[in-house]
Amino acid sequence: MSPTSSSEDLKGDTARRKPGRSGSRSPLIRFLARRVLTALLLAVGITLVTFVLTNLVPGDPVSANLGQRALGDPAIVAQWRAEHGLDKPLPQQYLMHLQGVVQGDLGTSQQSHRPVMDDLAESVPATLELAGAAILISLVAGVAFGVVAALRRDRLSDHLLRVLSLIGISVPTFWLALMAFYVFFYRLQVTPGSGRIDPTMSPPPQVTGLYTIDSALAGQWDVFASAVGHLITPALVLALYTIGLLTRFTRSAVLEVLGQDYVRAARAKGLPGRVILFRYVLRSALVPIITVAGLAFGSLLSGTVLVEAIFAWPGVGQYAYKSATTLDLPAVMGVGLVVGGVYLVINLIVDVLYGVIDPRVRLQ
Amino acid sequence: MTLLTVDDLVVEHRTPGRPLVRAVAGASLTVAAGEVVGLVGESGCGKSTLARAVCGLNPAASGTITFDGHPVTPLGLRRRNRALAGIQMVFQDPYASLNPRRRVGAQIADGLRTAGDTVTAPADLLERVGLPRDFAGRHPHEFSGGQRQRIAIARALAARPTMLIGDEPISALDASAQAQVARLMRDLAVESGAGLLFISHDLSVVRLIADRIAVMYLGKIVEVGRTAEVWADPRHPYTKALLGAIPAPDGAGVLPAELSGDVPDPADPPPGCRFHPRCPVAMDVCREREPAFGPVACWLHEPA
Amino acid sequence: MKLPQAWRQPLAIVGGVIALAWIVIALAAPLLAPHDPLAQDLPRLASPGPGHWFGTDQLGRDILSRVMYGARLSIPLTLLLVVLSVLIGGLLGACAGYFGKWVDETIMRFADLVFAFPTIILAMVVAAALGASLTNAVLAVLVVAWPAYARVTRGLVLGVREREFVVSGRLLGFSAWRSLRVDVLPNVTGPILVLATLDIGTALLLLSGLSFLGLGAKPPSPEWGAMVASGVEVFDSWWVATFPGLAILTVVLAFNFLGDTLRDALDPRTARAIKERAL
Amino acid sequence: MSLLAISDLKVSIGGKEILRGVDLDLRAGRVHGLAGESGSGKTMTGLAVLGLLPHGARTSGRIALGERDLLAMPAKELNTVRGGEVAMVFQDPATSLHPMLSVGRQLTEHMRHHLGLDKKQARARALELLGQVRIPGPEGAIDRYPHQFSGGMRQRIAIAIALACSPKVLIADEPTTALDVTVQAGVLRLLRGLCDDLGLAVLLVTHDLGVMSAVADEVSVMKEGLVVETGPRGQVLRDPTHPYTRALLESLPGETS
Repeated sequence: MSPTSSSEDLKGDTARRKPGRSGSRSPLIRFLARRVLTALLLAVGITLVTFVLTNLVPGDPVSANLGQRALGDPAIVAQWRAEHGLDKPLPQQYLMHLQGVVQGDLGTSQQSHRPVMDDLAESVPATLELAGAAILISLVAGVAFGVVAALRRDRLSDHLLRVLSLIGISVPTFWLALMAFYVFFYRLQVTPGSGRIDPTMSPPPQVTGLYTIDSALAGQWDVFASAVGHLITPALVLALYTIGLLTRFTRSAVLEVLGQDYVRAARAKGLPGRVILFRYVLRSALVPIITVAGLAFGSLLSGTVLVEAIFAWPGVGQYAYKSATTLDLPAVMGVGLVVGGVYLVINLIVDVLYGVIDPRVRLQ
Repeated sequence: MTLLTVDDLVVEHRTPGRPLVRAVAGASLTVAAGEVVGLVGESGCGKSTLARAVCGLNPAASGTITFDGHPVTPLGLRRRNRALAGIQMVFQDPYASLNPRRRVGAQIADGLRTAGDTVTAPADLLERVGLPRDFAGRHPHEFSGGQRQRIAIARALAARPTMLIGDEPISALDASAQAQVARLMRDLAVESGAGLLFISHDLSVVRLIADRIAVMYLGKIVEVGRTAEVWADPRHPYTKALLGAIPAPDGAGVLPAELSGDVPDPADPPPGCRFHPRCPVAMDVCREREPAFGPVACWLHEPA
Repeated sequence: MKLPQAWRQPLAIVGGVIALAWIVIALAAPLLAPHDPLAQDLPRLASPGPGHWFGTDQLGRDILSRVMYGARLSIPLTLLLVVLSVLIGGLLGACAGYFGKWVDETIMRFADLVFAFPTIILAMVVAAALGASLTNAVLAVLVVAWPAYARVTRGLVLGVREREFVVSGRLLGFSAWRSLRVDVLPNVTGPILVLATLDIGTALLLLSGLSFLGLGAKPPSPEWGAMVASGVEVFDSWWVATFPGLAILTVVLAFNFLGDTLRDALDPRTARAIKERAL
Repeated sequence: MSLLAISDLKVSIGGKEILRGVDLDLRAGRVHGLAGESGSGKTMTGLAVLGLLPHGARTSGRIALGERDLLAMPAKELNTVRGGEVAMVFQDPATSLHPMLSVGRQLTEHMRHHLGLDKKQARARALELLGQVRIPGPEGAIDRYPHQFSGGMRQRIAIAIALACSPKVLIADEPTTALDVTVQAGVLRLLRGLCDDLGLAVLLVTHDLGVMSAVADEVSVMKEGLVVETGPRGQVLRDPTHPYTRALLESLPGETS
């Protein structure tokens, strides 16, 4: 059993902090520096995992990429392998890969014969737009529903929200996407079809890569309307799971905070219920909610693979699917790096938000 | 006969990203067989850390702990050294001190197995701590805090310890149960000829059962002495303040004496005597040099 | 835990009944199904009606029979998957939590890495690399599913390990294994079983998702995800995709109803620990 | 003069009777101690005054603040009494202050709400209060967060918050139980001083008869939801009439044992 301090001493450690000393040498910067460092280490780990995964598992990229006839010819196979650096020992291949990553070179896709970087530059903004819209919808709806359920605990609306949120986390995303497409586009024709904008329009001038923002920036309101129209159904489909998740979670987080001593103390001060809810309760509940929202973003990215397939959304999900099924190693590694990177950025954002919300984190 | 010797013990807590905390900063203490020593001090002073170190639960950064001639080694993943099985502990929280999934009798039997005792039944031990024999077949959730603490004592006693340690064993109990449980621990320990190290922040209870009292402040033992003597004539200013702060339930309406200031951060103790910033009689020497002597670690009581 | 009371909740009853019904369907599919799930002897793409209540697909197979036979594939595989994840993740997590130090570091950093990838993308890569088959899809989901259990178990073990009865057992001379077996594990199994119940739904969603992408079950096997995928090609014949999707939905919903009620029976802190880590 | 009179207060939660007819009388400038073991209902009595009982509690009887009955008061009106005329200090200052809001914020918001002060006035009053409860360096302290203070200082801050709107009645629920004895002494002195200087009527809920003896003027002893004995401090603690009070005193490790 490893040594641990007893609770008594831990209390002494935190409670007896001298006033003033914690404010020195910008702790927020140190806190961020530590986070970034951890993130970098994890980034190296991610490249390693994608590399190992794509190399050590059975499945030969050569057979996946060369035709049956070419496979019969050892010279062609050898040349292909040499061309893609596959004849070198694995550690060396990894170092080459890592070196490339640092220089912004992710290799050439064996499928599109274009630099993976270029492929990703096109597909990543599309997915970010979709996932970003979905997480926004989920946060607003999920937190609102959760708060309502907590405040109306054990009443009809609470029970109803519980069943609805459980349905939300139980619907297979790919099926829901298909159903939404069938009902709203094919049958009712109230939503536009697949893709990011009307096929007759040309994309707005690229600034962020997000069509909604770029078109608004350029003042092309017809494109903006089309982009929003195309975005709304897949984003809602994608968001349903996270809305359910966040509703359930917000409810329990808010209920937990409502039972805290400081909420009772705030009520004893005679503060109006609205102030207690927003200033005392939500502030505390936000910390666990943000944690879960960060994790939920990961599940959103998973969902994009399935949703993009139905709505023909030209994003990373589709790209990942194509490259995984063809064992396009450079592309798969590129995707792995990008999603791993997104995960790290989300983690970082979550950590910073902790610091913003909770002075104990900031002033530690 | 001295059973337990703690010599110049230092225990440090490391938490990543925080300064090193010396929870115990050079403490010495002995407990003899059949003797009851009360270790008192306020929260954060390191008394629990010292108790855990004696059980091998916290490793010593320096200094030694000797039990019955054997050095106390930290308890790692391996089975505890048999020679140290004579040290048993009763913990603070009665709701965590028993496994909720096992019957009380089975848990007491663990202690009997440690002692190699095949004759005694768990129910016999329940009887000794003043509980009905048929409690052995029940689960912990059926009992009150005081009853659980008695069962925890029975479990520890079953191992036939020669050194019993109580780490705030009564602080979670109702006032009326506190004195009873404390007396029970004393009686059972003394009866079996074992030593008892009783840790508490409640001086009035310790006074009731301890032969000797050790007073701890910020990782150091500042005064040791016979209970009656310390009570009647506390010599260290901190002991005086501590005794003076206990309000007596005499109905006289006397407000207890106030000790100014707060306990300093153990990660950053003041130089010189650790008590000097709060001491009403601090002298120049107190601010510079630490009084590294006993039984009263105070420059006013420097041995000749 | 007050399980008996939890089982009396309406949601738990509904969930239990649906789950039981599906298990019965899975067991008795050969007796219940009106047609051979593989036989292509009905009119193609017939809409739901007498003789084929859920309609037929583009090869003239009866969708109702295929949905029923699908339960024989999805339900046992999902259960197996969850059991394996609990065993692997739970054991690794328990070791990490109990033994600490480098054991903990190694296992948990590895789990972190798996967590850094969206589950389906990682599972997709694994499934693609192993080759598309239902068994490989199960393996792929296993790769991404164990870390959740490792994390939860580790957290719970860490919490229990410092509890005073565990320490006092060690002081009485318990070996690390005895302590783990007698004191620690029995006190963490309840929450883990609840998590497992909640996870059955997630596992089925993942597994059918992979099949939907063509990385799991191969035709002509009546796997629900693959059936939805075949419905994409003929989506104006809505029944082809709708009914297998509803099958997935009801099974997942049943286990989520059960798991959610069971979780409410746990104390709030444990419940939150489960919720946070189980994503 | 009686400021707050509780008569025949009954509280039940989920069909279980917690209080079975409690009578208490609080007077200006006096500390009324309420003693008893855990589960005796003493904390519930304090919470009932401010309408802070747990969800689903049923009450009957009368809690008269002057002419008004707090139990019969509409929620909105009760909210102006809470923190305004009747304030409360809780047991553990580590949990009763919001960890993420600055001391100044927690000190001023109810002042602004109840007294209609502007930001500047409220801050000035907050600084004055921090001085009054003897927090060193109020100007620096006001912008810090609860975790940056020791337990004793936090409880002083909680007392300052309670005093902010110049209440007439203060309910202190085990205000020193979570503190060390040397720190407890200071907080008790502070409470006694505030009671004398401001003419507060204080209801001091505590299980510690020593604390009771040090600051209370009158003492009531509760057992199983009933007040079994009430009287002046000296009489109740030295010459108790009820056997339960006697048993409580005898169980203490005092001179007699």
